[in-house]
Amino acid sequence: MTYVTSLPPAQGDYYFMKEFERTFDSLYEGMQDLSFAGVRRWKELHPGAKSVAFFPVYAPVELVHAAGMLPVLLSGAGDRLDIQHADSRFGSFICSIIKTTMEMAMTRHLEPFDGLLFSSICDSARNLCFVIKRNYPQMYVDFLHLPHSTSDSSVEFLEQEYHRIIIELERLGGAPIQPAALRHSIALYNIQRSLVRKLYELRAQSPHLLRAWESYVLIRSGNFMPVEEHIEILKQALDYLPTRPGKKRDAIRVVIEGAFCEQPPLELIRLLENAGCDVVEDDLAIAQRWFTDDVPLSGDAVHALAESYVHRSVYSSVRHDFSKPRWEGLAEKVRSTRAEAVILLIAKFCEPAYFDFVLFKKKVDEMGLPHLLLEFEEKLFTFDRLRTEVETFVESLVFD
Amino acid sequence: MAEKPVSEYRGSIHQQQKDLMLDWYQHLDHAAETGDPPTVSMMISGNCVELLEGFGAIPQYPEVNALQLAIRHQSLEPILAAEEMGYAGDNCAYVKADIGCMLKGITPTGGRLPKPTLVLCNFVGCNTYVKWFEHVAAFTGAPLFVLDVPFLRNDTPSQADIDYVVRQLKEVVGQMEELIGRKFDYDRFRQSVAYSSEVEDLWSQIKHLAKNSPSPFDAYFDAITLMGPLYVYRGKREGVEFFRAALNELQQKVKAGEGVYDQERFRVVVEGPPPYPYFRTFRDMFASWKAVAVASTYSTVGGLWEFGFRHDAKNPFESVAMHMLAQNVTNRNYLQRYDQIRRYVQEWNADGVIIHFVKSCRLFSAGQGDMRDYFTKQLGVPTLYIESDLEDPRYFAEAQTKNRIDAFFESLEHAKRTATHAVGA
Amino acid sequence: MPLVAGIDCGSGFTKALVAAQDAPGSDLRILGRGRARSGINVDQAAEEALEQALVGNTRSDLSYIAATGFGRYNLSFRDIAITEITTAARGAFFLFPRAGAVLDIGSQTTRAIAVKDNGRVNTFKSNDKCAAGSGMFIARAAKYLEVPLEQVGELSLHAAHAHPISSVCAVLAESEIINHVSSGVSVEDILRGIHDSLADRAGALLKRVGLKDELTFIGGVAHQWGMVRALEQRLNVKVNVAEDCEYVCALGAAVLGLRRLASRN
Amino acid sequence: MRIAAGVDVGSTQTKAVLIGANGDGVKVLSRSLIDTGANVRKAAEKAFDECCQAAGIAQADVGFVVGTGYGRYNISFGHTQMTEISCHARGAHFLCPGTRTVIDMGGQDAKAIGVGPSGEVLDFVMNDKCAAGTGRFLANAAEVMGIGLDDIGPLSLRATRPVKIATVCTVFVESDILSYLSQGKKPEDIMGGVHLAIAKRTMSLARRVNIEPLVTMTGGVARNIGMVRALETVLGQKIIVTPDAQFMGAVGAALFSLEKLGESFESSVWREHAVSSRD
Repeated sequence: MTYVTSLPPAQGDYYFMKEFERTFDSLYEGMQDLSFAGVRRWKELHPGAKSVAFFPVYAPVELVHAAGMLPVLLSGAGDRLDIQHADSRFGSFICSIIKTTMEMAMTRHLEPFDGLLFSSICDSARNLCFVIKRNYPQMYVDFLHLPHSTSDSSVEFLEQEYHRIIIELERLGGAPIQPAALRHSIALYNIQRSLVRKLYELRAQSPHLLRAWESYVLIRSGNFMPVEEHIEILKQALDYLPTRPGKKRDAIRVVIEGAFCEQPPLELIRLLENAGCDVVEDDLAIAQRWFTDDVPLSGDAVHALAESYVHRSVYSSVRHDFSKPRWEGLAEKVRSTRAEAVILLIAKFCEPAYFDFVLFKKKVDEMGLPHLLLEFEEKLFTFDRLRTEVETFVESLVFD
Repeated sequence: MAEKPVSEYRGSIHQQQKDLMLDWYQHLDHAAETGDPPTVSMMISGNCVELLEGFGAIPQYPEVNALQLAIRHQSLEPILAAEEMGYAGDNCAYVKADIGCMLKGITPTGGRLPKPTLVLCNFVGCNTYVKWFEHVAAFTGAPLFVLDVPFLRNDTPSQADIDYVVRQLKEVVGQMEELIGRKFDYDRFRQSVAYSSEVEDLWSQIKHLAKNSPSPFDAYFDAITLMGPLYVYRGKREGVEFFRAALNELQQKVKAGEGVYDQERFRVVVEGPPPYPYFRTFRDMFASWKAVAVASTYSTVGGLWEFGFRHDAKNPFESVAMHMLAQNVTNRNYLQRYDQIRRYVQEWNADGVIIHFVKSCRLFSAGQGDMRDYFTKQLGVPTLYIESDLEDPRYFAEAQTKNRIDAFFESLEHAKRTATHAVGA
Repeated sequence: MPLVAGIDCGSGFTKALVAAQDAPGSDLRILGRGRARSGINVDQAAEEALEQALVGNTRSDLSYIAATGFGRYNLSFRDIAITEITTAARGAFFLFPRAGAVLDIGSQTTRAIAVKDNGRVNTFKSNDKCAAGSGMFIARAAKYLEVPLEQVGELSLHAAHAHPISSVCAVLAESEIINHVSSGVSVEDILRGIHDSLADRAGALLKRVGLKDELTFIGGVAHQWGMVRALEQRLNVKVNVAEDCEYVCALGAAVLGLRRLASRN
Repeated sequence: MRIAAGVDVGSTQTKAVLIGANGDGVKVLSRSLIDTGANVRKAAEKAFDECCQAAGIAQADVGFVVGTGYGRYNISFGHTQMTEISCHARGAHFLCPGTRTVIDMGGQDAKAIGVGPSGEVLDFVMNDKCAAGTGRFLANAAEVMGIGLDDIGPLSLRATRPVKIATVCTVFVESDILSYLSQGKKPEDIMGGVHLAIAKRTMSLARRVNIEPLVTMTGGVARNIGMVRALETVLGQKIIVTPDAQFMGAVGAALFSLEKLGESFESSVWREHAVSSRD
C-alpha cells in the first residue's frame, strides 16, 4: 500500500492537493479490504516474513515489528461480510465484532496471518481467542493478560508476560528478537504516536481543516500497512492540512466516547458531522494514541514497554487505573478540547462500554454538559433512526 | 405444563444449610449495626476466604445476594432501578440486581448488609467483576483493592503468575491491617487453609458419589444448595462439620440404593448457571423425565476439587494463589472447560450434556455454540442448548424451554429404546 | 397575518396542520387539519393533507412550511425539516405547558421525551431494545385475540385480574400471550396485562429521562383509554391526552416554523 | 384397518391428520387446517372433528390420538403428547424417505433437525430468542409492505438487486423496510433482501446440526417459494418440499399414534406424560 509515497514532495502545489484529497478514499479502501491484499503484497515483498494480527484494543506492536513481522489490526468485517456460519458458534447477545471475526476465520479470510493475538479486554473476546485456537490449531493463537492494576508488581508481571510473548514470536519467526531491533521499533512507534497526537491537536483546533471521518481514515489505515509507510503519510498530512482550503462552520464541538473496539460505519461518523457536530475528540483510534508520552528508549526495552503500559497508557473502558478514574479522563478530554457536548457512541452488546456509560453519564451531568447515547452495530445499512436522534440532539441545542 | 412436579431428594442437610446461611446473614446484620466483625466484599469464583479468617473478618458475596433475590422472585425491581439510572438492558443482571438493592436498601433476608470494610475485587476471569466492584466502591465509598489474577492462558500457571498473585495477597494483608487496625493472625490463616483442604476433600468425595446410579443427589440443583456453606464456611470448623454430615447422609443413601428419583432414567452433565428466577420450574422440567445431573461446571465456580486439588497448610499463600489462578472454572480457559465436561461425561457416565446459555454472563456463554459443536460433532455426545438468564425473569420463555427439553429427552429415549432393540436382536 | 403549515410525514399517515398568527408575538391560532395515507409519494400525500388543512386558503397564502416525521426529507416543498421528537415536544408544550414529559407510543417506537420549560427537548429515550413496548405489538395481540383494535382500550378497562407480560422481546411476549390464552385467562385480563406491561416499560423510559407529576401522552396508542388508565395508575401521574393527539407533531412543526419565520424577517 | 390421528396445535394454525394402516400399508386418510385463534382447546377439537368428517370416520373409531405443537397439552381428547421436533422428523421420514435434515419454519419457531435412518431425532437446533426465520417475521414484513403473505415469496424471486438487511429482529426490520421504501427501492428488491437475510441467519444457526442431504422443508413457511429458493442458495443444495409440508408435524404425530396402537406399551415416556397431563 504505497499511496502517498509515490507523490512529489512539493508542498501546496495543486497536483499534490488533488492527489492527497484522493488518498482518503484509497486509504479507506485499504482498511476495508477483507482480502488483506496489502498484507499479501507485503509478504510477497518479504519472502518468509510473517504477519500477526491482533484483536482490539491494545497490543505490543513493537514486539511484533521487532520480530520482523507485520502487525495488523483485526477490526471486524463491518457490513462487508454476511454472517452465515458464526451464529452456530456464538449465540445471542454477543457483539458483532466477535461474530464477524469468527465468520472471517470460518470463511478463510484470516489466511494471510500466521498468528493471532488477543488480550484481556472482555470475556467475549477472551473466549473467542480459545474458540479460534480449537478450530485452527495450525495457527499461533495467544492470549495476553494485560494487568487491571497499576502496582509495581503489575509492571514486573507484564514484563514477564512480554518475555513469554517474545519467546512465542521468536519460535514463530525462527529468529531471536535483537534488543537493538526492539529499541528501533519502539522509536518508530513513538514517532507514529506523536504524529497521531499532532493530528488530533490540529483537528481539535481547526475541525474545518480535517473532518472526523478523514482523520479516522488517516489514522486507522495505519493498522494495515507498515508503520514506516504510515509515518510518511502522517507527515505529509500534517504538512498539507494547514494549507488546505476550507472555512469554519457553525457546529457543536463534541467528544465521542465508547467506540474503542467495534467500529461504527464511516457513514455514521459522516452523519454526525452533517447533522451539525464537529468531532474534536474521539477514542476511535485509541490504540494508536495509547501512551500519553513516548516509551523511554533508555534502559531495558521490554521493561520500558511494560512500565509505559501500566503507568502511562491512556484510559479506556478496558484498561483500568483505579487511582485515576476513567470518568476523570473523559472530563479532561472535554476541558482540553473545549467541547460543548459528549456523544457516547456504544457498540451493541459491548458490556465494558455499557458499564462505563453509567459513571461517564454521572460525570457529564455533573459538568452540566448535554450528552447523547447512540448505540450502533458495525453492520448498519439504514441510518434514519440514528439520524433522527442525532438531529434532535442538535436541534435541542441550537433552536431557541 | 400440567405435570406434577416429581419430588426430589430433600435431606436434613438442606435444613442445616439454611440455618448456616441464616446465621451468616445475622452476622452481616450485626456487622451493619456495630461494624463488627469486619466484612470484605468478594467474588465467589476463586475466593480467598481463608485470608479473611486471619482477621476474623467475614465475606460478603454480592452474587449470593443476587441469586437469593432471584430465587425469591424479588430480582426484577432492583434490576429496573439499576436500568433507570442508566445500566443497559444487556448489562449483567447480577450487577444490576446488586446495585439496585444498594440504591433501594433491599436485602434478600430483610436484614441489613454492612458497608464493606474492604471491596476486594478478586476477579478471576470475569471482567464484568472489575466494573461491578469499581461501581460498588464508587457508590458505597468503601476502599477498593483489585487483585489482578492473570487468566490461565496455558495448561498451568507460570511461576511468574503465582509470584504475582502471592505478592498481591500480601499487599491485601497489609491494606487490611491498616483498615482493621489489627495484626494479621498468620496461624489462624494457616489453620483456616487446613480446614479448607478438609472441606474440599469431603466435597470432592460427595461429588464422586454422583458416579453411582442412581445418583444420591443432583450435582446441579442440589449442589447449588450446598455451595453456600462451601464459600462462606470453607475455612471454618463449622464447614468441616457440615460437609462431614453431608457426606455421611449421602453415603447412607448410596448404601440404601436410594437416588434423587426412584427410577433414574437419564444422567446429564449441566454447563452454565441456572435460571434462578425459575429455579423450581426449571428443575421440574428435568424431574418430569427423571433426569438427574451427575456433574455440573457451575458447581465449580468457587473451586474445582473433584480432580484432586486441595489447599495446602504448608504453603498457605501459594496454595491460595494456585486456587485463584487455576482451580476454579471461571479463570480456566474455554478449552479447559470443554475438557472438564468431557471428563464428567465419561467418568460420571452421562447420557448427554445440557448447555444453559445465560445472557448475563458472557464469561460462561460466549462461545457455547462452539462448545456444543465440540460435543455433538467431535465427540458424538447428545447436547442440548437452551437460553435464558440467571437473574432477569424477563428472559425465561417457559413454553420454548420445556419444548426443547422434552424434545431432547424424547430423542434420548428413542436412542435408548432402539439400542435395547439392537441388544435384544 | 402570516400562515404557517406543519406537515408530519409519518410512515402510515401524513398529517398537515395550518395555523395563523394574528398579531406579532401572539400565540398561533389553528385554522385547519388534514390527513392522508402516506404511500410511496410523500409530496402527493402532503398536498392532499394540506388541501384539507388550508380550509379555503391557498398554498400561496402559506409563508412557511415545516416538515417533520419519518419522511420529512422526501417533502420537496418544505422550508425546513425538523425531527418528530423536537416537534412532539413543542406541540405538546403548546397544548399542555405544565407537562415536563412527553410519551409517544407509535406503531414501532415508544419514546419518552423530557421537555424544558421553554418547550425545548431536554433528553429523550427510545425503546431501542424493548420491542414489546410498541403499538404494533398491541395491534398484533388484538389480532391474535380476535378483538377489533378499537375495542382494545375499552375491554382492558373491564379487566378483573391483569395478567402481566414479562418478556422484553415482542415475539416472546406473543408466546406468553398464547400461553395465557391456552391456560384460560380472559381476553380482558390479558389486554389489561399488556397495557400494564407497556405502562411499566414506558415508565422505565420516562424515569430515565426524568418524569415529574404531569405527562402528555401522544401517538396512536393514546386513543386507548385502558392504556391511559394504566399509565395513571402505574406511574401515578396526571396524563394529558389531546383529542387530536395525532396532530401534535404537525402542530409543533407549525410552532417552530413560525419562530423561524419571525427570525427570518 | 387401524386408524390413528395426529393433531398439531401451532401458534398460528392447528392441523389434524388421520392415517390408516392395513395389509397394503399406511396412508394418509384426511387432513384439516384451521386458525388456532384464541381458544386452543376448541381449535384442536374443531380440527380433529373436521378431519374425521373429511374421512367420513367417527371419532370413536380413531384408536389413538397424539397431540403436538405448542398447544399439545390443551388437547382434551389427546391420549398423549410429543414435541413437534420428534413429529416433524417422523413425518418427513415417512413422506420424504431418505430425509436426513428437516428445516422447519413455523409460526414462532425455526428449527433444523438431524434425522436418523429410522426417522429418529439425532440432533436439533431451534431459533434463539429471536423470531428471525419464523412465519411471524415474514408476516410482519409483508404487513409493513402492505403485501399479502402469499405474494411475498413470488415477489422476492423477481428481485434483481436485493437490499441489505442488517437486523433480523421482527420489529426493527420494519424500520429498515420503511427506510428502503422511502429511498424508493423496489418492493421486490426489498423482499428479496428480507428473504436472503432470513435464509442466511437461519442457516447460520442451523449449522449447529450436521446439514446432510436429503434436506426436507416443513412448516407453513415451506409454502413460500421465495424462502425455499433463498435457503437453497445459501445452503448450496436442493430442498425437498411436499404439498403436505404444513401437515408434517400432524402426520408424524399420527404415525406415533399408530405405533402406540400397534405395540403393547409398557413403561414409556408417553404414557407418563399422558397421565400427568390429565390432572
